[in-house]
Amino acid sequence: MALSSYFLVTTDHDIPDIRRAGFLYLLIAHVGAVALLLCFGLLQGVGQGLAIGDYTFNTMRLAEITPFWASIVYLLALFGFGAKAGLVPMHVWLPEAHPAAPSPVSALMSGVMLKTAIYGLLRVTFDLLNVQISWWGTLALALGLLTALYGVIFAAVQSDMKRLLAWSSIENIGVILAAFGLTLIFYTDGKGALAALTLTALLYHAINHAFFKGLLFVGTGAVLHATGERRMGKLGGLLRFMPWTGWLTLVGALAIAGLPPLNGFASEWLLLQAFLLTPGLTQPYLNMVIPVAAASVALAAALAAYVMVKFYGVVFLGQPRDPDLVHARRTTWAERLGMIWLAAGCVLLGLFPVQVIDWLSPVVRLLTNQTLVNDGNWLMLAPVSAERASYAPLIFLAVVAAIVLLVFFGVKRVYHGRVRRVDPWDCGYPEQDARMQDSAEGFGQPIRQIFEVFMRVERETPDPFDRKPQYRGDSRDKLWLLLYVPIARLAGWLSDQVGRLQHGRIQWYLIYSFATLIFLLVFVTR
Amino acid sequence: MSTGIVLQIAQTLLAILLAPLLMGWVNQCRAWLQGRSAPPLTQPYRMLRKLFHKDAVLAHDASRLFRFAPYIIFACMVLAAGIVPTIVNDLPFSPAADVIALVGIYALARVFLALAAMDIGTSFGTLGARREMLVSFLAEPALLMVFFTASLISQSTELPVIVQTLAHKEFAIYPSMAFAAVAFWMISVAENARIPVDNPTTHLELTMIHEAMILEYSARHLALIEWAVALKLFTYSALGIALFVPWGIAPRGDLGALPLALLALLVKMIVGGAALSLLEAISAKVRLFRAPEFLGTAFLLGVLGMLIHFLLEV
Amino acid sequence: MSLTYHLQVVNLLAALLLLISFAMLSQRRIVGLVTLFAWQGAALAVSTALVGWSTGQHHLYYSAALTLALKVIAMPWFFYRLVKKLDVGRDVEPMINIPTTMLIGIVLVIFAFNLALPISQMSGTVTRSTLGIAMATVLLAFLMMITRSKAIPQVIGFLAMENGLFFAATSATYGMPLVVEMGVALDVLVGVFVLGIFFFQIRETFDSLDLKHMEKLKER
Amino acid sequence: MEIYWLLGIPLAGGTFLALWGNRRNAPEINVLFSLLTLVAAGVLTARIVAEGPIVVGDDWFFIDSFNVFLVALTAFVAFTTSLFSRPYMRIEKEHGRLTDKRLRLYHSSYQIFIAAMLLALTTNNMGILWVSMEAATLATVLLVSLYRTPASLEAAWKYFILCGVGIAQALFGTILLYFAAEKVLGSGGTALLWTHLNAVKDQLEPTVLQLAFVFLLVGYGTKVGLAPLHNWLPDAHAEGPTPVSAVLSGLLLNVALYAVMRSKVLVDGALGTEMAGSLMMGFGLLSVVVAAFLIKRQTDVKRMFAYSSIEHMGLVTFAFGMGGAVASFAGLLHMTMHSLTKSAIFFAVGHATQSAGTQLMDGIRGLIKTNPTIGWGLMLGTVAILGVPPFGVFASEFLIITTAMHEHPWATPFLLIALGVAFASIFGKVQPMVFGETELPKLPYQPALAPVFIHLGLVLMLGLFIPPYLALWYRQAAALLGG
Repeated sequence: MALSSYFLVTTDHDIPDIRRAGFLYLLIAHVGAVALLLCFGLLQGVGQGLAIGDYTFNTMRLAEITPFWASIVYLLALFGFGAKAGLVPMHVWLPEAHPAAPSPVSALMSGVMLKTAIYGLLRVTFDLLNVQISWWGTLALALGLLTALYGVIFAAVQSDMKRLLAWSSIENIGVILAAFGLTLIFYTDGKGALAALTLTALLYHAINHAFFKGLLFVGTGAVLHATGERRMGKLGGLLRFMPWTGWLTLVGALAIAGLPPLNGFASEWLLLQAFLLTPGLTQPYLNMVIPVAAASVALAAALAAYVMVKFYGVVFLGQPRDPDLVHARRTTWAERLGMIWLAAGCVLLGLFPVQVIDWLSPVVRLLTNQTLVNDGNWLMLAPVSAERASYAPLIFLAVVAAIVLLVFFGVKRVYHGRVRRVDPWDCGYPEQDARMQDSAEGFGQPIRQIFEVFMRVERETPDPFDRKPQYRGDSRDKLWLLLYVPIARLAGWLSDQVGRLQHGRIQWYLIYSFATLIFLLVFVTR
Repeated sequence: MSTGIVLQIAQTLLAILLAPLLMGWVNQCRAWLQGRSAPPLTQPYRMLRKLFHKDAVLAHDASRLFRFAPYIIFACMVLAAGIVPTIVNDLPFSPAADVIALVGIYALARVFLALAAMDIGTSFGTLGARREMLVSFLAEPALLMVFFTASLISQSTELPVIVQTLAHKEFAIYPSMAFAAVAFWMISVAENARIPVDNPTTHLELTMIHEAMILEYSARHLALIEWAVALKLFTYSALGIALFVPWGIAPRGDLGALPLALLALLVKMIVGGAALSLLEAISAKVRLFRAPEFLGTAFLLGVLGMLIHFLLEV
Repeated sequence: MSLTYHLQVVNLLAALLLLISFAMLSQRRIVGLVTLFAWQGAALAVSTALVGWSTGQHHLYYSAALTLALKVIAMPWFFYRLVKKLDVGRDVEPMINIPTTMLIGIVLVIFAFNLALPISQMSGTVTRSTLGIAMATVLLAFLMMITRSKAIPQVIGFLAMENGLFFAATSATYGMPLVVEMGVALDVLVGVFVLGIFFFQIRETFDSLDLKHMEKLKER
Repeated sequence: MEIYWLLGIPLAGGTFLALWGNRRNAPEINVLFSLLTLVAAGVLTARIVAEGPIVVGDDWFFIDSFNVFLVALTAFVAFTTSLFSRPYMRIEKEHGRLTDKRLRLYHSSYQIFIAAMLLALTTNNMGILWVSMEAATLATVLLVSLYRTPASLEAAWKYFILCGVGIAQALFGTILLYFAAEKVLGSGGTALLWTHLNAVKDQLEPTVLQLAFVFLLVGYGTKVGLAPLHNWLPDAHAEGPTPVSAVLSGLLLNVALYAVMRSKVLVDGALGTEMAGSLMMGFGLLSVVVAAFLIKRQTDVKRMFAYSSIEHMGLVTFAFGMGGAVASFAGLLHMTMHSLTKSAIFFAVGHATQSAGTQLMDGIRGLIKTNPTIGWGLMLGTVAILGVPPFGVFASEFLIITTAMHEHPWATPFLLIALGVAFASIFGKVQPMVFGETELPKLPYQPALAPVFIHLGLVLMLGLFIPPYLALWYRQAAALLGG
């Protein structure tokens, strides 16, 4: 899988950045794959003595495994699948590889490939391992939340459409992983019903993410196709030139921002409910900490809204920042159909959560031996009890639609529907032009300012007398600098040290040989 | 059931009608406190009427999004008003959305407003949208924290159940709610574009947030937005009441308690509005980049409230 | 156990072998080195023949003859010619000074004896104690290869090592199977032939047989 | 009978080619002899598979599943390499780097080298094993310096001296082995025959054997290229002609490791301890780590892949050192995979360097544009050698690491780090060579890349599916190694 996606990522291999992305991707995917294999190897081997097994899930399930080895297996699985899914700090490949790949591939990678990692993690932890230990869940929860926040913060400061979406994928994976951690916590605590709830939320969100992220990537692809531009600072006002793409992408943007009544909200709602149910846990410490963790999920969701306003507003609204955009090519029907069905998915998944949960219940039962019982009717989602919490998206939509129509026609009837078209108001500053709108960097600036600790910011501020002022601000991932660069440096240093061994003089080589011989002779006869 | 529906519609309509009044009252109080001669209490109604009568003025490039946003925002606020109990608790509509969904409703309205503000492509619109989202990304989780504290006490995220627990079960003092209350006040101030985060009367580009977003709106669109703003203030007040001083809200099916509930609402709103204007009058607007600090404090207070709940109340 | 005279002579020759090794370690001139190498070969041949005679292992005579032909006559002659032809009879500068080398050498000898002691005691052959000397010779030759920075001394060190091995094979074990010995001898012969070609190639390319010119391939 | 054909054909080939000289058909004759050798090896293999281990020629030759698999592999790679060397050497001659005289040397030495390796593999006599190893070294020394450049001379010199000294240690080890065996088997011819030794291995004197093993390990280990005895290897691989690099890397290292393994079986039997295995694991691990870090700093493509050979031989040594059925199986599999893949890589690299006119990786760019087959060959070979699934190297590496994880968990971090470093380094360097913009010219002759894809195809096939008879064969061999 890694190899084929590597070749997909490097389709345009002429561009060095893309090659770099492909390399990074293959490297991390490979390291992750090795971890996974070790994990499966252990699962396979521990119970069986050591033989070349058949590596089927059945044999693995039968393996009797001690908690220590189970923990190793779990950590390997978390690392391996985490690397594939883009878990912080193994996420660095994702914002490079997703933008590098052609849009349909990005959509596929984001929508499907990241999910297979989640699938694997679930499979190993719940199905294949016979033991589950509660700190595993806490670890996954913590990492998940970190990933979610990290992802969304960086999404907010991106100025490239696809990079923004890639970072947003990291956020969503973080949320899913946090849900995974919570499921595990509930499960190890013997709270099967709650585990089922959380797991449902997890699966729901995973499906949702495939739809809205797919929609956004396809939409981005359409824009890219039409304009040849992915820097948001060169786009703008595309809703007017590409209405289909514009409106359909709006659905995706609203869904990913977690707004009711679309699907993103439904799964986040379920997840938040799960967070609020932790007081049932037997460990007092977790009891207290986990609702606070919910705050991070909430923060991530709110920031996601920020990101999406930025994304949609800068790309589709406002004035075109480049006069050529007026000629933006319209989309083909194939593209439209692709977007329509994804958008329809977003809407339907949002409106019929009860049905979705029904579909998911076999999976949930398989993994946790419990199903989520809906206390409400087909309209109303009430996972624990109707007393506890409920949400009815269809009613929600119906009321909003009714009020909108009522007010619209009411106002028209009672007053009038007259409209005059004028120039926008210039606030007393004449000669406004499209360049005066907020750029993508500008829109992200507050977030950058608040979360500057996580980033290394590179700025180029223009000279006041510059005739053609250019501003460039770039926010780099500090983890890259703090984690990966030191590792690379350490490897370089070590390799320099080792390199000294090989310094060309045959006498030295003979000395190595001699010393080895003497050493071994002393060693064996000691 | 049918009484329920009638009451539901009545309560929602009442909220829609009373909302500008609350706005007027706050403005009046503020004028008094600033030593100005106050506008009449009905000033907001007059303004709405005037705006509805005018011809809408739209920029050439305004899209449908721009034109429909006010309706959606207004509808969202009406929906919120239908969910938050003001005089009667546990109305048939309330299970459609719990507190988390309520936060979602506010978020939906806000996102539409922000998108609409960016639609024309003037520098002020985007500036306002950006600032609004900046304020909201902290306010929203803080609000959730406040709700979480309340729902941990009442074991539910349904507003009727929360109100029921707080108002109609035996009286208990919840220290966590004190923290939540302070946090909630700070959030309301921010969310309703009041001092010290925003100034509803300013049009200075350095300071304005909400006003910057609606600069391009006129006539009926502006009227709807203004009305929605009033409704937002009203629903926030009602939320505050429901969470922190719920006494007086009529339980379901108790029609006899209605007049008292209405009275209680009026009194609470009058006191609340006065308190809001007082606090506004004595505080100074903070710099924009202080706003995250302000809201961060609110967020922390919400989290603290929740922790205190675990320490003292479990 | 008292040894027969000829075995005492073998032991004496073994001591001589070791002595020659030390002498080679301290020899500065290439021509001297070649001479010493020839002497070492001679001692080896004599000891091999003696062992063969005293133990009745007659195939050792072939080995002795081979040694005599190759290591006492052919190779020294070849090296003398080479030195003359390439004009490299000058002094060799060892990497480490001679006294230090000698000290290290003595330590090595003690080490080799220690190593060989437990083995010699369990040996069935009468010439068992020579194993330690053979090992010492090998190690000393190794040391010599390390300390010399010219091509020819290095090769002579290599061949001296071969001598030590051969001595181990003949005296300690009464000789390896003949086929093996033949094979070894053939390899040595071919090796020296290849070396000869090499010297000319190196000389042609680098204009010198100094190994200092051959330190280009390394990690930079 | 097959055995005489097997050894006789390349020997005859060497003689014939030395006499025939580099006339027009010399490369084709080279290919023909290699093919005949391959056929002989095939027949022999078939017989062993059918009949089990045999001892022939008055106990002089002994063939069991372990060495017959290496015989088959050797004959196969030798054949494909001869196919590759035909156009390669032609282009080299075109470029004026080689003369007829040297090509004559090349062709005859090539055949002799193959003969020596096959003899080393099939002989039953530890002494002859030594002799043929030395012969294999001698046959390749002059091949390494074939170009007569200063660098190639230096490399050959180092190769000669270091391997010579190394192999002298091995001779001492062999003498010690004989010394111990003589007491049990009596002096004379039989005391060095492996089958006889194997039968009485538990009676051999342990003190002597452990010393013997040290000498044998250091000696043959030098030829395997185990760190820190590996120093000759990158030089010799980088400076010699590419076909020579391919056979050195793909075959000679295997044969040397084969010698170590034969010794290990005896020593294990005599000692009854893990000593030999532990030493091998230590060497293996050290080689993997050292090589991985050295790979990182390479600028010369052949040198880089030479270090990669050290890394993989280290891995195999480590696997054999661990012992046990799975690890030995994995080691054998890895040996096969490495031979096939590495020689394929060298084929591709050879043409790549020819087309770029340099071995420096900075000078090789965008192969996929000008010479797509070379580019793809190099790319696929690289991903295969790096252990990316679904190639076979992956399967064997996986087995090795899993076993290590079980039995020696302390070693796994080192292995993983080393493999990670090697992965990052090699891939990071090969990628720009294959992709990107370029101004490289096309080659004057059509490169022979069929061998590359045959090898990679085999590696791919074995990664996806190991035929049952092959698996059985490996298992038998693994059992022989003390599984």
